[in-house]
Amino acid sequence: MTEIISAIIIIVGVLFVVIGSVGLLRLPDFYIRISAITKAATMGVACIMIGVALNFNEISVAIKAFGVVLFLLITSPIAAHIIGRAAYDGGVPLWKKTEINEYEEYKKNKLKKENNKDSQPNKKEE
Amino acid sequence: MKLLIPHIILSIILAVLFFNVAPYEGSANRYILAGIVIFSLTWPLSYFFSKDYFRKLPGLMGLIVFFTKELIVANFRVAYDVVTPITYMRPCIVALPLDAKTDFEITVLACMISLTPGTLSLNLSDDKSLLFVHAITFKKMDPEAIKRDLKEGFEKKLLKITR
Amino acid sequence: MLTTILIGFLLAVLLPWLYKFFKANTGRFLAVFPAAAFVWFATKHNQIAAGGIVKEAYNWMPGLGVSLDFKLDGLSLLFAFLISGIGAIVLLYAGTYMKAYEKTDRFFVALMIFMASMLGLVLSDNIISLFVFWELTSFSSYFLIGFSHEKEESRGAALKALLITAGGGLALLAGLILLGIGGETNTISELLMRGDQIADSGFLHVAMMLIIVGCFTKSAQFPFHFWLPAAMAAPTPVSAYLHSATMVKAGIYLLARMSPLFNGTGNWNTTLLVVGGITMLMGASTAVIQSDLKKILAYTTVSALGLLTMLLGIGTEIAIQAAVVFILAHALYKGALFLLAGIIDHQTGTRNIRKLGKLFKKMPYTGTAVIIASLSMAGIPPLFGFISKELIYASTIDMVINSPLTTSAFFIAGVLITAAAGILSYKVFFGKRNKLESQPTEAPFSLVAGPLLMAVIAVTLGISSRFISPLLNQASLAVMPENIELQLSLWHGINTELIMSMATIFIGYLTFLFIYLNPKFIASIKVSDKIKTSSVYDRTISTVVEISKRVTIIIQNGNLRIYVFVLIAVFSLLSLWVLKDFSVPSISILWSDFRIYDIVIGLIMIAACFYAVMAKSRLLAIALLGVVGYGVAFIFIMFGAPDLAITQILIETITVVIFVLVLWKLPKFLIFTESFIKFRYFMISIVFGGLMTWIVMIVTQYPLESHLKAYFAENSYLLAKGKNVVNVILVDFRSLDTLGEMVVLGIAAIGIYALVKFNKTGKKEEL
Amino acid sequence: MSWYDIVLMIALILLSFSIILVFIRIVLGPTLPDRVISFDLIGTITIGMIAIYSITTGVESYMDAAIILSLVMFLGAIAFAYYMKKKKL
Amino acid sequence: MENHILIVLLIPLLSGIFSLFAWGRKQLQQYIFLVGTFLLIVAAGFLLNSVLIHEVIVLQSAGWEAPFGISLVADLLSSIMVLLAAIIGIAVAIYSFSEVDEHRIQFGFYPLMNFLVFSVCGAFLTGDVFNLYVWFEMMLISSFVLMVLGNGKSQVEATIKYVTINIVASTFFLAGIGILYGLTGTLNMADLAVRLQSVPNSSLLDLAAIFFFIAFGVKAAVFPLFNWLPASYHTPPIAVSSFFAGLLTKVGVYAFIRFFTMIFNHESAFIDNLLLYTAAATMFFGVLGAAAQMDFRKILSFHIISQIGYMIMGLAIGTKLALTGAIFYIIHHIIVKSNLFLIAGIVKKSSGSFNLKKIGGVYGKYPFLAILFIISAFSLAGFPPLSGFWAKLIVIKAGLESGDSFLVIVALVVGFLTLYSMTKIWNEAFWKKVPEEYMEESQTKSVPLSSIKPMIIPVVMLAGITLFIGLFGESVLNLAMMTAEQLLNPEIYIHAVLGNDS
Amino acid sequence: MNSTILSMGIKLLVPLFVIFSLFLLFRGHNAPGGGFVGGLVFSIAFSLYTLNYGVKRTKEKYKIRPLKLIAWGLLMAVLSGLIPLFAGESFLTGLWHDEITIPVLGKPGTPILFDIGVYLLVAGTILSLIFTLWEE
Amino acid sequence: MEDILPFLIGCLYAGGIYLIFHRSFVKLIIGLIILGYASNLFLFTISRITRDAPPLIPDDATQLTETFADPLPQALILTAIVIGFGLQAFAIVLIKVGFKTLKTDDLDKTTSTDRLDN
Ligand code: NA
Ligand code: NA
Repeated sequence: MTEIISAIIIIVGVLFVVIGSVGLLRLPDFYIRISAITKAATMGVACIMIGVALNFNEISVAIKAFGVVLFLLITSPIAAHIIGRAAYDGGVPLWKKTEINEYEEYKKNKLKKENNKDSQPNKKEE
Repeated sequence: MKLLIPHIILSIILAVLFFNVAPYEGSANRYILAGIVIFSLTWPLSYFFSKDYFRKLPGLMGLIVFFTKELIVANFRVAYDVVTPITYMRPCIVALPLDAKTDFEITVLACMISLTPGTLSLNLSDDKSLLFVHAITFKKMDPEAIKRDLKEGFEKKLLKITR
Repeated sequence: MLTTILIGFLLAVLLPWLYKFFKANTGRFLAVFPAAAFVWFATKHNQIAAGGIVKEAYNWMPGLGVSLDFKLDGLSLLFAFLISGIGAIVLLYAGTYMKAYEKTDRFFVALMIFMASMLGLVLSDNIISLFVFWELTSFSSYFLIGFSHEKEESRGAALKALLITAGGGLALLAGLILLGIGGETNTISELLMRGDQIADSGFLHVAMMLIIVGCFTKSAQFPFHFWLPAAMAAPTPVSAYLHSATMVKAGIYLLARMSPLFNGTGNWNTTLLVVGGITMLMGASTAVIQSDLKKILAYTTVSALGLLTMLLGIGTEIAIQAAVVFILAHALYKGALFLLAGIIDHQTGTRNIRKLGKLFKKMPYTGTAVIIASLSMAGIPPLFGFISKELIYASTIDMVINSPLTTSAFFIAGVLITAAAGILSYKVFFGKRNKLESQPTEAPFSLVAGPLLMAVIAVTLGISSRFISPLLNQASLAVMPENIELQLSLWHGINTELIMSMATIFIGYLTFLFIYLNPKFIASIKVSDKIKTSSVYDRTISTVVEISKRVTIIIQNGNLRIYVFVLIAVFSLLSLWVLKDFSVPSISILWSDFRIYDIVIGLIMIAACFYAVMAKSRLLAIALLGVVGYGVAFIFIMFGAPDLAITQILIETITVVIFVLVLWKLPKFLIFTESFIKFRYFMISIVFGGLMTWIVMIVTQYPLESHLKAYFAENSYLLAKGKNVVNVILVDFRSLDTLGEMVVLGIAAIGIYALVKFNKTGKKEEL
Repeated sequence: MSWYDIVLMIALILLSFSIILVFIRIVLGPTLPDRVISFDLIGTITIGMIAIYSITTGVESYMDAAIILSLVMFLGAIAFAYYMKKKKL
Repeated sequence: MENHILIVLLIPLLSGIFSLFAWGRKQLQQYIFLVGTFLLIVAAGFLLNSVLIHEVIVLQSAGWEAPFGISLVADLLSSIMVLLAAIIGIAVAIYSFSEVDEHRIQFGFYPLMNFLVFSVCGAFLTGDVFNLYVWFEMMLISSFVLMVLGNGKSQVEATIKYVTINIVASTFFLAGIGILYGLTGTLNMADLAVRLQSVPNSSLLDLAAIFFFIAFGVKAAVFPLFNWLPASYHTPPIAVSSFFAGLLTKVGVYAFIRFFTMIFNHESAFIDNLLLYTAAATMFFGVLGAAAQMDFRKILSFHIISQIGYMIMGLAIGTKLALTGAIFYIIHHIIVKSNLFLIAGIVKKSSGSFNLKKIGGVYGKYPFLAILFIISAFSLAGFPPLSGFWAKLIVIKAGLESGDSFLVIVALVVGFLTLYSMTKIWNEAFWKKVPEEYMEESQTKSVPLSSIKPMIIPVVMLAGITLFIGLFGESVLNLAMMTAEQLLNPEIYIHAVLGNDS
Repeated sequence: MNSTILSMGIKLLVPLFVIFSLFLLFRGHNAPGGGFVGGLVFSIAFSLYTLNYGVKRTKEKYKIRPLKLIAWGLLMAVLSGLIPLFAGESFLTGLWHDEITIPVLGKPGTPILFDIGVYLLVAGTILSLIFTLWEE
Repeated sequence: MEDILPFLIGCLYAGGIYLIFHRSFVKLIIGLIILGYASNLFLFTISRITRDAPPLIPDDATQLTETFADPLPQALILTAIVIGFGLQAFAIVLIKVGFKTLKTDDLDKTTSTDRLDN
């Protein structure tokens, strides 16, 4: 029974990963790829881990599997955030169909404010 | 002490659980493993449960269930969209006004948003009042709906247990 | 004998201190040493003259058969007398003469070393210790010739002398070693008796030629003669000492010493005759057209050395006797002449005979000495030179073959030398004088005394030659053991020799007149100087340097890629050479164990490697590198190496991190197009990779039973208390490796810190 | 081979093919962040593969490699972000 | 007795660690290095003494019997090498006090030197091929850092070349170890020597030997793998180059001798010819480079190569006398070459440049220094009665005895060119006057010798050793002969390492 | 890097990494891991911290001196090798105390000490690399 | 995998060396690292490989029995990886410093230390 369940879970996880990989190739811009895909893979790996834990049926393996999932859950969103932010700040273009961009507005406003501040000299950069 | 056992009661519970569940022969490894597990779990969790943890436990469970559900649903949706033509996809970047105040709350929220396929926490405003989220919608563009979903879903449930 | 030599060396070593004490009198003080040695040798004279031998032996490097064996026989004693006697005179002379120079202590150091080693050379009875002293004479003469080292000419001359003599020395060394191997001993006196054994070993002829080369360089035989005239850059006492009595005669000495072994075998006689003849004629003819007093002497010396070589080449009893006698005669007159030339130079400020003349009235003692020495050189009775000339002619008449040729050669040389003697004596002291800068005056007695003494000896020996003949007889016996006894006398009755001598003097006089009266014609001949062997030497040296430069620029071209290319090419060629014995192993994929993801992973790694090669973006290359690294980790997983996989993953990531931290400062990959060269590199890479594949296949087709593997499996837990065998090996079985690895890491950390943070501002930054 | 083994084999094959897909994205780029996330994804997929592999062989200690990989990938990602920030792309 | 080996290794290691703790404290670090090298000499002397008594001393590290753990083995060759390392170590230590600048010391010069000495000693003493690899790598990394320390332009460029070629060579070393293990399943040198005899195909041994030939050939700088050496040895401070010049290449030669007398001692025309032609070409091309150069240190660097050729020649001929010659050569060359580098440094300090064209007049100014140079230079050129003469004599005699006349001719020609290039240095730096056009430069860049007097001490010491070996070389000769005998009878070594059941 | 989210994440992760690294260190004798891997994981934690906050702050907060870690690591490894000498054993021989079993640490033995040395040294090395290469 | 490993090793060797033959510093160092992989795998493969049997003694045993991978090459490779890492890290930083001081990334232009000065 556990074998069947674990097999199903593993296959589901693997499919997530495969779909994520296909998506990585197909999706139109970097931001869509990162927001849609890397998470799919995390999800997929989490499934695989559960499958593995089930299959071994041992607490130590379960703990390890759990550890992997925990780490991935903590780290992959943070990594995605930090890379996405760096990409945006570095000027990686958005897909042409990206319609609303409230971040860009915010940045423009911020820049304006800073320029006003900078009219007093000697307070640039860090 | 706080450094080693961030949360005493939780730790004891976990220890008891562990030693009952783990059928381990190796003497040293068992203790080490127990220590690791206990620490690894209580350390992050101690941020959630500053106090009143019995009251908050159901909330936590609820959050986990909700989050898992969202995760799976969103994953399937993305999976579907990946294998079908992508022309209907409409991405946008929205500014999510935050009620979450502490760094921990913001981080957990941002992570959960990022973990859900289709949304990504891109950045935080300098005063930590806005979270910029890159989101993918389909067919119809409605930024307010996205914000509402996020606030009602993740943030509300999160704040319930952290406060 | 060792004591004598050692005292000489010791004096050389102590000289800086002695010099502080004796200052200007150092030369005179030092002269005590050779004088004492002379006396010591004199006490042995009777014993040796009676046919006795004095021997000493000390161990030096017994393991190599090297010992300080000394043997005093007639030949050695003759040379020892010359070295110590003339040495004493030269030191006395130098004591005064060198006052004009600075830092004369260095001069005396070299001179003492020279003197001591020269003694060692003629006394040695061991081929290696002989060679040691031989090289020491080259070494010290290098410093003597280069004494005025601030002049380029001096340096060049010194170098010339050193390179030629030491170069010949290398040949000599090989020859001597061969002799030693062939004769199974290093003792000269024994070797001389083992001619047959050496001949059997097959080394005799090679050794002979090598030794001949060594001797020829030292004794300035054609074509190596040119260093000697150049060496005239040295201060006069040096010239006198080196070029009259001693160093140049070292070659003659060794040829004579080895004569018993080689005489009559192979090309010994022909070589010596021909080369000696050429040298003699070339030296004599060059001498007469020189204008520099010392050059004239130098070339006459070359001629005399050629003559001696010829005599040894003739190799008959009488020729050997003639050689021995001539050695003494030549040393006496030539030594005196060099010293006198130095005096003339010293007093007049020039050595150019075109400028010199009519000096006799101003410098009567010098003049007298020069005239006597010159007459001896010209072979005019009753001087000792005459006796030797008689013997020389006798030896050629006595010859079996080649007689007319040799005789005429001797005759021509004799004529030319006589002419040169005329120039030296008549032109300088009675001839026309051109403008001289200073008014010449007679030299102080301390300068003239020495040469005058030698001149006197030349006369005395000529008249009472019987006095010296026992020693000379023993000397010639040493060269030719079954010799008839030598009887020296001025008068043998009217015979061919006498007639020839007289003819020589007469025609020599005519030649002198011709030269004296036609200075312009002589000067015009000088142009031919350009095609001398010395310019061959210069060209050889510059060619060698040029070739070295070209070769070095090709080999050491500075391009790292080519260095690596060479390395890989060498490896590939060598392995191909060895692998040609092996067949290409058949590739058999075990379908039962076939796993498609293996192939996929392998292909991905290959593709990643390929794209890393092609990548235009650095970060792409690094990411691909990471992919390869993860692939390697997965392979480790597959084959049961979790520790390795973990380490690989960690290291891989940290490497990527380091790359990333470092690389953002670097430029993009530059794209260099060089398709042809690229092809070469591509091919060698493919060959190299293919070879490694092949090697893996070859080695793995043999079974392997590792007893280490079994031992670790058995004892890892029981003895070393660990269940992770790999870790147990790391921290226990092979913990020393791990300790080393730790040090490597620590050093790498320090190194990176130093690389990045090194600054010369002195700003401290703690690590 | 049991059906379970076959399932695992298929899983491994699928995962390795998805690595190929991601690999193509690495090579194509076009932007640096694309490559970075692709690299990250390869790491993630490798974690999955290692996990499945440890089932097929029954060696649980391979899971340790999976844990470590999940740890260090984060460091890699942060480092790449640092690079992008410094380089301003 | 076994612990003599341990002490020899512990002294530099602990000195290194202590000077890490004393980071940035110049005087303390200098003191540690000096005391360390001094103690090392004493310890190495004791080690040599015990080896003379007991023939081969084995320390089984971590207490595991021979093929299973790592054996540290001291035979005559290795203990002689260790002693030489210690001598050069102390010479460099004293020299560095005056030469190495404050900044380099701030950035770890002394810890690195200690670890370098450590690695060199380890390489000499190990009896395990992989352990030898570890020592080699330690030696490499510390020499990399020492070479680049200071970040001068030419230093960096040189180090890039040095690093690249040496890392590539290390790959070959590792692969070679792989082949040996793949053939025999063991790593212990003695065990390998035994087990390789049962390898089915002796061409496999030739194959493995190629890998080590490349690996050690690069380290020892033989033709045509030497390029990294003249590209780099002239760039770091003299104290460093001197140590490198004397010892590092000799570690390669040591490894050559060790491997080709013990491990690859099967009958193989291929290996014999390989060594033979390598020796000839190394001698020849090395000296050509020396003849071409005009930089004091570059001439010396190229000479290292050509002299390595003589050592390989001894190994290639392979008779007892030849090996004696090779070992005598190593001893002589380590002392002399280090000393020449040290002298070059003093000349540079007192004349302002290493370029022979720009300097001159040292003989006039500093006759004592000149004498020290003469002793070393003429020894290098093989002039009697200095140490180099005996070395050359033995090798040539061995060559003539075994009929390798081709090698002998090359050796003689090379000897001649060596003399030429040594006298070139003498002529230019010592005899000639400083050229007018460089007078000013020379005066501004130079310091009077009296201000750097301590630098002379090690030079005098090493020149004294050279003279001693030359004049009283019998003891060294005997030592070299005994060493050669030991090398030709590896059974003693093997028996000592593996115990009775070999 | 100035990101609240990252900072918080790192704050959460650093203790986990440290504990995990110790876990790897001590169990290394019996399962994959050991001083080397442990040291690497330890250093990764602080590398993350450094990448985010900079060298100065890391040094201030954690009082880490990589050089000292390296030196102590080496010294510890050497000491673990010297201890057996006093028991009359060879250098680096593993000495185990069979009777005592310390909870968590297992049986005490010099190889454990050696592994701790490795751990410290590796941690020091990687940290010194990161500290050196990090630039504002 | 056993059958394709030699080919993989050959490819890695070829790729690593070919990268060194490019003129860029950065490619040089990447080449060196790939060579490192190649030689580690070479050592791994040539000392024979065993699939799926790590040399870990099970909890209930005191010895390794049946088939297991040879632990010794693993330990060697581990050491080699770590040492290689030290050298490579140094080399990476060295090329950075090299670029900074030499102002070029081109190996063909860094030939000054070998130049004849005369
Ligand atoms: Na070297
Ligand atoms: Na370890």
